[in-house]
Amino acid sequence: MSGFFAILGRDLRLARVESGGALLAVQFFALGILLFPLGLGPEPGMLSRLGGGLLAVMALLATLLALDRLFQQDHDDGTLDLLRTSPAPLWSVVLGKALAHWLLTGGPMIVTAPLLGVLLQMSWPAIGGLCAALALGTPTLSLVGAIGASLTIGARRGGVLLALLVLPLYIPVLIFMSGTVTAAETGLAFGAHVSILGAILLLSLVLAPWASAVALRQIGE
Amino acid sequence: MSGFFAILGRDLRLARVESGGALLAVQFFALGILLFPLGLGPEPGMLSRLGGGLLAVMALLATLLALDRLFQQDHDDGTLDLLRTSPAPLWSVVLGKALAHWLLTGGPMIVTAPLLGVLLQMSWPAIGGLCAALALGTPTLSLVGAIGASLTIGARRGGVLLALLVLPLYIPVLIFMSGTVTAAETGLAFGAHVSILGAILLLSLVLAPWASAVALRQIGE
Amino acid sequence: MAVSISFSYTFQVRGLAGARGERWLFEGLDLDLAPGEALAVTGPNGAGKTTLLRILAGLLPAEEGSLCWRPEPAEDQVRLHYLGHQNSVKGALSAAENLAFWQRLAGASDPDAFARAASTFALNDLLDLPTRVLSAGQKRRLALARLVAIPAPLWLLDEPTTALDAVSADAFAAAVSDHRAAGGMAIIATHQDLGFQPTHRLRMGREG
Amino acid sequence: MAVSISFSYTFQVRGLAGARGERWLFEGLDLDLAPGEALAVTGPNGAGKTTLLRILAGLLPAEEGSLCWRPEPAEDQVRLHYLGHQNSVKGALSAAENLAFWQRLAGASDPDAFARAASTFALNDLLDLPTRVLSAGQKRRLALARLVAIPAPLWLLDEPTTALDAVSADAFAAAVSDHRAAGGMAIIATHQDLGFQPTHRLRMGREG
Amino acid sequence: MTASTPSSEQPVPGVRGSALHRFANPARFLRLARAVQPWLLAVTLVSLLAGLYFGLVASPIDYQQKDTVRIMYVHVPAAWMAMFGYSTLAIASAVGLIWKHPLADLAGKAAAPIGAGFTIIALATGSLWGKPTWGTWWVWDARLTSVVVLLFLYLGYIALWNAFEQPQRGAKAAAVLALVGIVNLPIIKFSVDWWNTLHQPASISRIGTPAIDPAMLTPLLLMAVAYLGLFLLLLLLRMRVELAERRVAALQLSRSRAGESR
Ligand code: HEM
Ligand SMILES: Nc1ncnc2c1ncn2[C@@H]1O[C@H](COP(=O)(O)OP(=O)(O)OP(=O)(O)O)[C@@H](O)[C@H]1O
Ligand SMILES: Nc1ncnc2c1ncn2[C@@H]1O[C@H](COP(=O)(O)OP(=O)(O)OP(=O)(O)O)[C@@H](O)[C@H]1O
Ligand SMILES: [Mg+2]
Ligand SMILES: [Mg+2]
Repeated sequence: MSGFFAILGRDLRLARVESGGALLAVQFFALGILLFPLGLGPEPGMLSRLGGGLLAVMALLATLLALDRLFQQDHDDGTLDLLRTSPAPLWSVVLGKALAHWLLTGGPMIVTAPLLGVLLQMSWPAIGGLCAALALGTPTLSLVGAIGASLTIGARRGGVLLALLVLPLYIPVLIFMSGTVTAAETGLAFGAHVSILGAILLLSLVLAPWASAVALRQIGE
Repeated sequence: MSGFFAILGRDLRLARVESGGALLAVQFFALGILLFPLGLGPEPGMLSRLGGGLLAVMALLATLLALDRLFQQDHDDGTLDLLRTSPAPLWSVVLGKALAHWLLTGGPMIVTAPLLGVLLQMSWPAIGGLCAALALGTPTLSLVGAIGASLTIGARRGGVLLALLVLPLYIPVLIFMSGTVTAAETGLAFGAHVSILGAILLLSLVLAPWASAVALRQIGE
Repeated sequence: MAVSISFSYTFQVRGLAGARGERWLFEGLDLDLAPGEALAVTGPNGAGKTTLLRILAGLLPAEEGSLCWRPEPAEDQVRLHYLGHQNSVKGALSAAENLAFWQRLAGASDPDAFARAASTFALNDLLDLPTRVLSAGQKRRLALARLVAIPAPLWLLDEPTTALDAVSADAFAAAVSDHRAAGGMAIIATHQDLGFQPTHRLRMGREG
Repeated sequence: MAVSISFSYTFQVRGLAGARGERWLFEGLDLDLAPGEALAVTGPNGAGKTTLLRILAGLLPAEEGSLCWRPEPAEDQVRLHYLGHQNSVKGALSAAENLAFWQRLAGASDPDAFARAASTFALNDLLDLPTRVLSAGQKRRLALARLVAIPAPLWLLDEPTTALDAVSADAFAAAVSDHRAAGGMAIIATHQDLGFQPTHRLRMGREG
Repeated sequence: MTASTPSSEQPVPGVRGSALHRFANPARFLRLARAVQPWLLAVTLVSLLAGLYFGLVASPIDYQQKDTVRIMYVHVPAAWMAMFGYSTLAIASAVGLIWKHPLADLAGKAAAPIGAGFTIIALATGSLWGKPTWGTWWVWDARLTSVVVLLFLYLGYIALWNAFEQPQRGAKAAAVLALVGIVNLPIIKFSVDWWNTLHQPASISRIGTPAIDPAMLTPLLLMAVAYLGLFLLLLLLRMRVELAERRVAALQLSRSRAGESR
């Protein structure tokens, strides 16, 4: 696990040195949310109904935006050569990176989501459901994102290609996240949705490290 | 204008060589649109009402995503040193870059927007208004984006910081774009909105090249 | 090889001082370059060679001092080439496209100069390869070709011979002497023997 | 300076062939390295030196051939260091942080080795600066310090002395001889004189 | 120190993966392909004609859907092939990654556009059918959306193949994506059961006896056979084209090899 902790520590440190990347990701999340009332026109009733969905979608897009450089920078400055020649197993490296990414994006989002929910005048149960959904959903986003990021290393137009690859994989997560919120809103039991989210998370916990380790090993340049 | 055409040609060529960046940007635009119905739940009526706003917001975010590397890459590989030491005036360089960026993002979006509008079951007048809005709005997005991009060159966490700087500047554009759509939808004359969008465009045409030329000249590393 | 254009500028530096962060690297530096003169800048790592060159190129602000051209070059005249530690090459474009882009940017698209540059640095077999795949030395040669492809009175070169093999290093030396023969000036920072005699030497750094 | 760890591995290459894109660079290459041996790889630009080193490091697939360690190193043993044209340095982190990260990644966080590495390449004054601001040579020295900070039986170095001043070049030569004295092996691609006698020389490329 | 053991002899990572231009001779495959193709063609044509006849002429019209029900014979098999195509893609990718068999990579590359084509057909015919039956071209329910996702997975696979300098890199990256994307197949299949949607629940392909009039089932199955035949036919053709291109590349490489041998 030396790889895991080394990478985790370094990425968190990098984010801190590079002037609070974490904060910035959340600020983007928030700013995006504030855009919708502008774009959609301020009908309170509607916004409160849509709030959950909007927040879910924005969480997804913010994650995506922060994903962009997950491996690309390490590739460009040659650090990836180190990671690949070091005895640390690649899957542990990937896990470390994914966790760091989540701590810098998903985590802070979960904290700010309630606030934004209140701003959008969502009901309290809905907000509760939202937090549960984010808590189980965003780690999956980071893990799946790691797959996409490692697949697009050194690819032409990496940034947008990444989005193209990852968004479809995000869709199931999105569906169940917003499903959780609506269920919670309408007072239904949202246990089913939550447990599906949990299942997806477990699946990606197994799949992602393997998949992106394979992808990283394939790089030959 | 040697700078203008040199940069324009090169960036378009780069996009083409790098396996159809343009298409990918639009695909992101489209994918993003597909997300909302999932997040918001499939009520046809509601979607058709929101369609215009959603498309406007997504156009904005897609532009943003593609902005990321506008100058950063040139900075990282040292090309920016060339641009700054060459006799070509920097504002012409900026204009060239902005136009290239628009041809690769805004342009294709305008073409695909009607299709997505139909998918979201928007009314024809609304779709017409949308296209007009995009045609006048997206160039502004590219120009203003160029300012943000040149300000965040070499900045840590450039990607997300850029988003923060640019989004507020995008807000007026967004408001009037969706305003145009709603006006068109409700059969009102949307000339006013359109002419304001035009005015903003002219303003940014004057301001952006100057502003980001100044920003570029300030870089001292 | 006879180069068509010839220059007759002089470049003068007075009381130049450069600092990075909190560190004052050099001060009170005077330089005088006449047509055909070359200055070799040496010194230990971190002495300030790159800093000096970037200040002279106008890429970094100086703390004190002034630069002065005589006569003042025209607006659209390419005054100088700055070649740093980086090659400023676009990996996705072919070598030919890179070279052509530089010429167009400088507003000096001259096919003869292009051909001369390519042959000087033995790039003819590589012109159509995407630059990404070139070897380190080949990339450096492409970057050097810029100097020949676009005539400019002043060359500011930062360790130009990095990654070059013996043959290419000789080609570079020849290019410099052609440049000087045409009245060009050159300021070259290096740790290695350049393979030609500079008119002046500047040794930077305390340890020196 | 006495280095604690000592190695006794041999490294054998049989019938190795490497190609880039459609170009076949070398084939049927056999190498035998015994403890303490160093191989200098020379050849013109584009001969395939970098390609060879990256294949040996397992970063590039070979077209044919096999690599063989005797004895097979343990799973968690750092087999080799690959130092390419790039420095693999994080500009935002300080020199010390970079070095410490490399050690942690290799699972070999040894303070003595750290101190030895820093002093070998005269990094002590630079340890707290963000690497971004270091000069080219200083960055290269930091990259080289990795070799000393983390013991590994095989060094694969691609033009290690790039941008180094005379003093640092000597320090590098000394580090290599310490490494060899401890039974380490080294394969070094270069265009310059390394300042020490390699046991073997490999000249690549047709022109050679 | 332990004596050297032959077991410690290991091939360089990726040697066989990189053999993509000149791989283990495909002669056997080519022979097989040539042998099978005419039969495939025959089966495809026959079942297609029969299916069209029964489907468009000799089958009863649905008592409530009238003639629009006939879209089924185009739509359903297309949808099935869309999913079958992706399964092929995934299996080929797995084989390519695990056993590093270059032919598998090629199969994937060849299959992707065909599968994408069928997906588009399913989408188009589906929404054509949706207009009369649901009164709308498109709704955002799980089934339809997951099929759109399938389309984008195909597109992403194709994009990855072309996104890199070295073909083998693109092949591996795309293969990984294909394997990860498998999760979408069950979503498509069971979306109709998991979420209440406008779309038909499984009536033919469900376990047990199909709840559908045999007079409709026959042409449907015939069309399914025809589509399958078409898929395989195109697959073989595209693979042969790919192989031909590889051979050209191989020739170039060996020439440069000859040129460089000293
Ligand atoms: C764009 C819209 C549509 C899409 C993307 C779509 C997609 C699919 C897919 C993927 C399947 C295969 C499911 C499976 O094998 O389990 C399928 C089957 C089917 N579709 Fe659609 N469909 C669409 C519209 C429609 C419409 C409008 C109808 C008729 C009202 C329809 C009727 C059927 C039927 C009857 C089946 C066979 C179900 C079975 O027995 O498995 N579809 N469709
Ligand atoms: N922000 C800063 N704070 C402190 N020192 C700095 C800062 N930025 C740069 N330096 C120091 O200034 C010097 C920069 O020197 P420069 O890059 O010009 O060296 P050089 O002569 O080009 O060296 P080399 O031969 O290695 O290229 C280095 O010693 C570096 O450590
Ligand atoms: N895709 C490709 N198509 C054709 N040629 C290629 C391709 N990729 C690499 N090459 C060639 O292969 C060679 C790569 O060689 P390599 O980088 O190993 O050279 P090197 O010996 O390290 O040179 P240097 O001394 O300049 O570092 C170069 O000649 C390059 O032009
Ligand atoms: Mg320097
Ligand atoms: Mg090399």
